[in-house]
Amino acid sequence: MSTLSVLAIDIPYWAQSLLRVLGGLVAVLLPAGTIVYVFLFKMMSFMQSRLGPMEAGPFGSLQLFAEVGKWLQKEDICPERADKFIFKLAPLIVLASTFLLVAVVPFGPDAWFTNFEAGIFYALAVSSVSVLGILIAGWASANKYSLLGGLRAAGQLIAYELPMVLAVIGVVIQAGSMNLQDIVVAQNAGSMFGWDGVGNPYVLTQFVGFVVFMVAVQAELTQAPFDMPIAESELVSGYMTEYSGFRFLIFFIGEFATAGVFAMIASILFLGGWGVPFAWFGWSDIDSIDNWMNIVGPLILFTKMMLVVFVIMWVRFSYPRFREDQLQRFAWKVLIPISLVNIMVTAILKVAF
Amino acid sequence: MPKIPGLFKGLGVTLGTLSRTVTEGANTVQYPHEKETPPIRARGVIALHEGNCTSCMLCARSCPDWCIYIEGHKELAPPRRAGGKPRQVNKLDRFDIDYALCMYCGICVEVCPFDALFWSPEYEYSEPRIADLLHDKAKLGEWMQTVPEAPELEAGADKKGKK
Amino acid sequence: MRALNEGVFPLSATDTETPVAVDEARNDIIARFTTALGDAVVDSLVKPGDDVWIRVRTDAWRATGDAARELGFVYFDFLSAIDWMPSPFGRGEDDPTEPAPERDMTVRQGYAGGKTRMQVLARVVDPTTTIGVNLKADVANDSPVIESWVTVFAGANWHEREAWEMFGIRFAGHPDLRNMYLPTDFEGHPLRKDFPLLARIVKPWPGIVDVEPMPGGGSDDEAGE
Amino acid sequence: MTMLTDRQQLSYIAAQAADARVNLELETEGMTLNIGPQHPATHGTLRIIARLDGEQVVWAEPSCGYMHRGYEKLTEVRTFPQVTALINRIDWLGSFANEVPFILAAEKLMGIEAPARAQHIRTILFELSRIANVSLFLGDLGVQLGAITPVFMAFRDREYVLNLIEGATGGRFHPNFDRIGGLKDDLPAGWIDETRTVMKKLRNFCDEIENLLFGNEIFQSRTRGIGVIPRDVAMQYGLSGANLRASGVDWDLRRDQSLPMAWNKVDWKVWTHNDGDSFARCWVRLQEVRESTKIVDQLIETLPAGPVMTKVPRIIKVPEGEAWVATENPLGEMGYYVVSKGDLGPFRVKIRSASFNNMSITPWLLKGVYVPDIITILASLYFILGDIDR
Repeated sequence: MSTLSVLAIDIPYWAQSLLRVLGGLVAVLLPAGTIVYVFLFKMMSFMQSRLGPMEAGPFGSLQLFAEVGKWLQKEDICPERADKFIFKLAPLIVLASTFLLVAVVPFGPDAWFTNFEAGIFYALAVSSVSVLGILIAGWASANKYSLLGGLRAAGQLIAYELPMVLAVIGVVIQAGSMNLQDIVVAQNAGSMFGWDGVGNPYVLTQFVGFVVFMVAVQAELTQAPFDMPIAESELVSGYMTEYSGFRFLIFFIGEFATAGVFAMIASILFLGGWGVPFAWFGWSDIDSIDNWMNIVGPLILFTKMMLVVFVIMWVRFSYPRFREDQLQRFAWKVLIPISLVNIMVTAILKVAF
Repeated sequence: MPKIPGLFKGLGVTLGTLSRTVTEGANTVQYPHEKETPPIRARGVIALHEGNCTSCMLCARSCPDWCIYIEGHKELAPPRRAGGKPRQVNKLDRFDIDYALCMYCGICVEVCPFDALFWSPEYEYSEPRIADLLHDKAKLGEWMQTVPEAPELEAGADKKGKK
Repeated sequence: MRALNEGVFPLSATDTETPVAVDEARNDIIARFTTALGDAVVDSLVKPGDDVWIRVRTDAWRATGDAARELGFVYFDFLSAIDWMPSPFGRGEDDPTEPAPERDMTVRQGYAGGKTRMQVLARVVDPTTTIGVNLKADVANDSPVIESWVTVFAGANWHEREAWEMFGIRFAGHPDLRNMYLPTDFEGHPLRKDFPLLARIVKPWPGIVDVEPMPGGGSDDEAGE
Repeated sequence: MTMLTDRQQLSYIAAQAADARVNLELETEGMTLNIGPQHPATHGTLRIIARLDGEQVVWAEPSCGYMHRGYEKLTEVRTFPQVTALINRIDWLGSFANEVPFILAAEKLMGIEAPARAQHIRTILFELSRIANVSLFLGDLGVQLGAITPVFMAFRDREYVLNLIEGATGGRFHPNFDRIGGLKDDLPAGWIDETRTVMKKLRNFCDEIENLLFGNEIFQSRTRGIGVIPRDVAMQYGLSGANLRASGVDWDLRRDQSLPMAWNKVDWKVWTHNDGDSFARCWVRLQEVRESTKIVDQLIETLPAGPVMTKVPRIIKVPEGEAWVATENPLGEMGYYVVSKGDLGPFRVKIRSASFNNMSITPWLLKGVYVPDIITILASLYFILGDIDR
């Protein structure tokens, strides 16, 4: 099965690959653009009693294109003492991690790029690649602020990798699979302690895991209150300080695209992914689902993603930031013990029921 | 370990502002499309009533920034009453204010003994080049039309106390 | 010295609303300083209900600081200097085409007198009574040196650096006497009166009356009717 | 050395140890981080040179002068009315408050006093500029600590106050409304009603900031215990305003000084805090805004009728003498030591600005803190660069 088999047409492999690449671009850029417009431009403005961009297009809806155009024309500055090759490579690594991440996200019963058995394992592994990009961006910039930012990012992202993985383990135990598609099906077709009215979205049964996962996502995305690597009032954008023009744009897209993809993964793991429990229409497993779910599924997933991103951004616009050592303490002394206890409880309950 | 209420209150404040902005509108003024009227007393720009100026140099002398340039010469004007002697008046040749230097303190307006200088709330007179901010008496005279009447005073004010 | 944590200050604003002819509290301050410093107190002045000035000998400046602390004046307000020489440039409003006008260049010191052109001025406050005292000391004309207060009031550090760069008064014992504001290689001491204010020299004053006389007319340059 | 407190000695030893550790064991050098002159945390052009061991500050020293405008020199060539226009610009956020002590000093030398109505309006405008100034601080505090929303709320509500100031004086930022012997003009009609509604909005703003920022546990963990200034050190460095009151010193020049102003005619409270840390400083400022709104509310109700200007000669010559007047400005104690020689202009004006003293403590205070704490401490000390550099 592939993305296209739903349309029941045979197309050559190269065309399939091309379509997959295009699909990947859409799956990354569309959420990123929507998030930037809806949350960064508009929601943030409304939370601050202002209107946000209003001039480009109706209600500033074309502002994003204006921004992209602006960034593209800007000079691509490379500091003289920077390690030029690595410096230029870093944003691409960050963006690549986002594209690799979206590859395992299922958008519908058959709408996926690849159906990977160890999907969540792969996703968590690939998401860490962006750390590498951030670290080398900070190091290669030949700027003390960037260096501090890069090092903070490395420390922070590694510290939050662990609670994230541990939070996911609870879901994996409950679903009995690491395949994201299976996790979606398990949630929608499952039942909670014998009651199957809304299926079994793990946000209810794995609430602790969900909270830990969201906190870890917030940190992984370096959004406030965990934005010390960027910390515009201390480190003047941290590892991004020296970037300009389209390289900065790539970081910018990467930031919000990753937010979108992580929100998708969060909604897949905890909110039932592309399915709506009460609209499961009597399907019992993945093979019996009607084809039109492949069109509606992505929309449902998109809606859930927007909900999750709303929470992420809401927190971002409301909270001040932690200090680096407080963040580490929070990760190691609070989040990790909590998620370990969560795993134990989940395992015991799994065996018991 | 953070207590929950403080964190949630903060979220409540931002969400409250969000809903207020959506329902009641934002506080922003979309400037080129809609304009705020400045208060009557706003010190926007200095307007010159040329007829009143006697080029006595008081304003140029009291300007802290030395941004007023006045040149003039003396002239004979026709007598006020028929059969009277021709009057000697100071005729203004040049009255420039360099708004690039001006710090809008209003001392010149205050010291003018002949009511030749006024404050106007007009504010849209930016120039692309800083040298263009040196405005001559023709331009300063145009702003006379925008000078408002002095506002009514608050209750209890003593008009005599005003200089 | 009264303990600070006694809290509310006894002197409320209403107590001193009417200036009294004799200010007991401030006269007492002078007496206390004289007791502590002996003949180092050269001169003093009290404006009843307002303020008090004490001038001390230059070599007793540091001792004055210590005495002030002992006497309860623990709040350091500021430290600066005054150059009493009248400015040879006036207000820079002279006609450059005319010869420079004659100016009275006699040096007259202010309250509590003085002998030299420059004086150091500091103000310390007793937080329990909120009464402050202005302390002055002469510094020699040719090589202005005075003891530093850094070991008395840590906050004097920046003030002395400022006084050093602005007046060229050297503070003996200051750990780090370098320029506060100006570049390291700046020459001159800007707040000395003989340092010209360039902005007033490069541009002639526009207030010089230059109304041309009427051809063949009178020579009066009075403006107006 | 008498000036060294225990804490200072400890941090000195720690600094030495840090240096030794850096240089010998790890064989790496400490890093010198140059914060500013263009940096979002420095409110302008302050530069802080910090020597770091990792993220810990071993030694830090502010370097001022990037905006030094030489006001003390400029005042010597200006007349008294011209100086008033100039000193507006020292602390540009609370500019009306800058004029008042200078005018009071000149009035003291001339032996005149403004009429009661002028004193009232002066006090109202003084408190309004305090509100405008400190409300921006409350918003900016959020930005320094990473919360972006409060600053927009601060700008939103400060706008109302600035509109009030502009409506009365004509200038939003630089009113130049104070004259020797009174005020330039009386209040325009309708101003008092507007003030009443604005003060309500400002109190609401204070509640919002308290919920959004001060109640936030992250904010508290960032500010509590950071940059503690003990009472005696605060006195030695001549700290003033909220910085001094946050160290437990109950001192407010508005209350403890007899000036021809209207503060002692109304009922308000001086807030102090015993902790002396960054949180205490911010908290005291928040309470001060509330008190200021109360002062304004009471004063507009009791505004006496009468003239706003006493009789002064048209050309003001101030008699010979020296006068020192300080007021409790938004940033702290701002004083002018005015020396007059009976001329049109002052002979010498020593401007004692609050931020200069408040910042002089930073080399002592910044030792041993982390880089993010530099920002917290600078934000909580609250300086305006024009007030340091003058």
